[in-house]
Amino acid sequence: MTQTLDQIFVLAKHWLLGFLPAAIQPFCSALLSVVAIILVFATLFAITTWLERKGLGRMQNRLGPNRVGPCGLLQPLADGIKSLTKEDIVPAAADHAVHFMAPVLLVAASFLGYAVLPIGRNMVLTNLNAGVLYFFAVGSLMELAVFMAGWSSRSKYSLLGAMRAIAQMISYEVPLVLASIVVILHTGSLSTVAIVDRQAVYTGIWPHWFVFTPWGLAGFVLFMVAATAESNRSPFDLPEGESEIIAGYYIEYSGFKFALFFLGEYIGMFATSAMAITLFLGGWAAPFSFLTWVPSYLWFFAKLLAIISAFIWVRGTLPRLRMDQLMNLAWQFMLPMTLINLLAAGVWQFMPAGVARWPVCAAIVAVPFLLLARGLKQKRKFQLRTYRFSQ
Amino acid sequence: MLGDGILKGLAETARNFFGSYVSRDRLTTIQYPEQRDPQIEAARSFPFLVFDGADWQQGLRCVSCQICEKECPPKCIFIEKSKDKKPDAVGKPQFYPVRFDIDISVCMSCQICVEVCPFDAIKMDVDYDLSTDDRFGGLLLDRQRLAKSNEHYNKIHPTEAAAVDAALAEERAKAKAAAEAKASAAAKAATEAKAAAVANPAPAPQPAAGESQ
Amino acid sequence: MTASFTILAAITVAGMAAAMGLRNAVHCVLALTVGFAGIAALYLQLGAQFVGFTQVLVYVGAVAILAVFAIMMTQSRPSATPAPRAPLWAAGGAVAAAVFAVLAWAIHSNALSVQALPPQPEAAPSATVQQIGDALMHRFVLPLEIVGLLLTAALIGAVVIAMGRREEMK
Amino acid sequence: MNPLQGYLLLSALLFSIGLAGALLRRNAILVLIGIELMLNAANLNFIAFWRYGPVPAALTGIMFTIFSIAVAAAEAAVGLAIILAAYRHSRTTDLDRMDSLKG
Repeated sequence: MTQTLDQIFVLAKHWLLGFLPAAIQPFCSALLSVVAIILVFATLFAITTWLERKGLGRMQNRLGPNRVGPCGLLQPLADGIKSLTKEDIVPAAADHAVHFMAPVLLVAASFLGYAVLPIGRNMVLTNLNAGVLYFFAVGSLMELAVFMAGWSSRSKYSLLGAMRAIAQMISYEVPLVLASIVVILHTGSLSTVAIVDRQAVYTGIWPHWFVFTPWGLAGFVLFMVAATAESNRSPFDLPEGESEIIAGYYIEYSGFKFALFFLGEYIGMFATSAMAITLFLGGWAAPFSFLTWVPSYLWFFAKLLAIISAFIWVRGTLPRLRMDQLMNLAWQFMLPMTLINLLAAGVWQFMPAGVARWPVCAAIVAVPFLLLARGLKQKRKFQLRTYRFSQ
Repeated sequence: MLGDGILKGLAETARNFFGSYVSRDRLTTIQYPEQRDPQIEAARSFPFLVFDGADWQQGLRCVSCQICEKECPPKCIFIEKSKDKKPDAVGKPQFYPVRFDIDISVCMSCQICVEVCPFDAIKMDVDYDLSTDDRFGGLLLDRQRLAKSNEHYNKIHPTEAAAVDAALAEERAKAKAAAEAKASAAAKAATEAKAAAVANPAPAPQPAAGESQ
Repeated sequence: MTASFTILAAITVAGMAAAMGLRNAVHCVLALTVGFAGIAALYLQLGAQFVGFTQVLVYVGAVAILAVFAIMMTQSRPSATPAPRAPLWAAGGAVAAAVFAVLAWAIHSNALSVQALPPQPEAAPSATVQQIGDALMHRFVLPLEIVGLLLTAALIGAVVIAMGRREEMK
Repeated sequence: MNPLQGYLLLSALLFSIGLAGALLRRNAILVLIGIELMLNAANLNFIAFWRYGPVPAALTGIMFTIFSIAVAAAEAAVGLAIILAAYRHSRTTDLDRMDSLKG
């Protein structure tokens, strides 16, 4: 029974495909999965916008949307109708073709990453041998889309926003990849399915999630910080800093194209969150061995919602960073810490399994962290700022 | 330690998040169209024209002196002076505005028109539900839409209106006294004239416009 | 010569030709990414998954973006780059065409096709990440180290060159 | 024509396009891009030979491509840095106008 419930979508797909001629079955199978993924995550996007507005409102002692539908639940629908019916304005000086392609490419690139994310047991679109690499490769397409949007609008603000966004995404891609490499080092595989399978085993009732190891915990935190920056979320939302460059690279977009940017950004955020789940939080695996009867996809979405809530929580808490702070964090803190974490993972790999490697690896991560934190804090002295380019 | 500030901040927002569900008085939101905050007396939005009495056309205090039109910094007031004259509150014949338009899409609520008006004819309103789907017609207020009674003025700015009314009443009393003195003088002269000539007393001219307050 | 190869080859050539032929430098780079993506797809078709994804990551994600950055920093206004003079066109085009002709002739000539290739392997040979990693760590460990050194040197060198001297900037 | 020849021809075509670009374009950045293109054409050859060659298990073609990509990335970074430095000096990226040796 639990088996059937767990595999219900897989079985349903096979049952549906049984009606089709064998020649087009592989194609239809892929199509069905793609449509399902797009629908599910687009719905999740709608729910998240509502959740975010409600959550941020409560954190600021407001109510949040409460007019459309019960508890404002139909607000995403209203927003969608509004953005669909709005006039689509393209600046006269814009590069029309590129201006049109940018949001399309962004959404396409953000959806591409889902091809390798295991949503449940046996529920992955393709089990690529180089899955994690594929994920980061398509992630880099988003930078291109951002640049296209910023450049083609022919607006100073959008160009500034795009430059900021690209500089930030490139800078944080390095710690993002380096933070995930520890997992690859441990599993010896780039395949997401293999990575989750390694974590879906239990000692007693406790799972073997990588986040429960010293290097895994540090890697998870570093990955999440880099993912926040990568998806341009607060406090790293300089590219769209409303107070100085209004909306950044998509300032010249309106109507449905603007909605597409919004969608692409959220879908990208879900993808990186799902990647964090896959790498560190055991993917679809249940947190305790006695809870394995709950269908695997439910665990995946529960974890995803938890991470999204954490994103919203952080957004409601932290103020936006300054550009130099952002870059300093990336190169002075994130990069050294990920490298040290890599060292810790290597030591873990070569030390004999036992209790001894826990304190050793924890010390390898924690001591440099404390030293680095002290060093960075001491270095911070206030002085007159000098500008290199504006004088 | 690096990051403890972040944790403190997260704790604070979490406290607010859950607190907003527990204690109602944290939430300051007002369900706007249904609920409203009590009006602040000093609030002001856009100018309106005060009229006395019941009939707005009769009672407009404005004499179309056009000072406000000249003083208005964004030039949002348009006044057309009448050709004929009409007696005002104290019975003095005055011009009146045939057209008095304020474009509140241009008006910047500076209140200079109110400051310069010598007749206390233009005052600031508190109405803020002004949104309209007709951008030009709906925001270009004409005489009729601008005219609001003195009672309304008393309601929205009680203290200020009382002072204005007192001043006006004093002025009118003075004017009336002067008029009466003049009338009695005229009557006296008339009686003297009558005594001198035929016996039929002519009534002194009375103010035509209705006096309120 | 399958249909997918023809389509991918057409996309790649079109992208690359546009990258070399368009007036606007930014359009050139955008067309270039199409070409790079096409090459990556060809790698995938050949069964080299790892290389294909690396191609996207490095060329589309880094080199193209870098080129775009360089264009933005060197072009104060988005003007079309001047077209080369006509005689130069002819000469350069002739050289390129001659190179292509020679290469095509070499490929078509008996020298290559007679030397019998092994019977066409139907399925692509496997090149899993595990195998590549093993090869990198055993047979190719020296080149790997050298590339690591080179990348470090390039990183530092690029920063030093692009930064310029501090006094010069002021 | 066997598949290998198709790939070789394609790569020859790409190489020629890159060569034409490197020879004809006057923008230094685009010249650099032309050179990148030629490198890519060569990489395609390596992969094609690995796929259809006699010993695919040796992975030599793949290894060569990986190293080539790494070197090309370094080359692009340094090349663009040099172009930036040259631009700072002569205020142009037009190679025809970058002809003065005087500092």
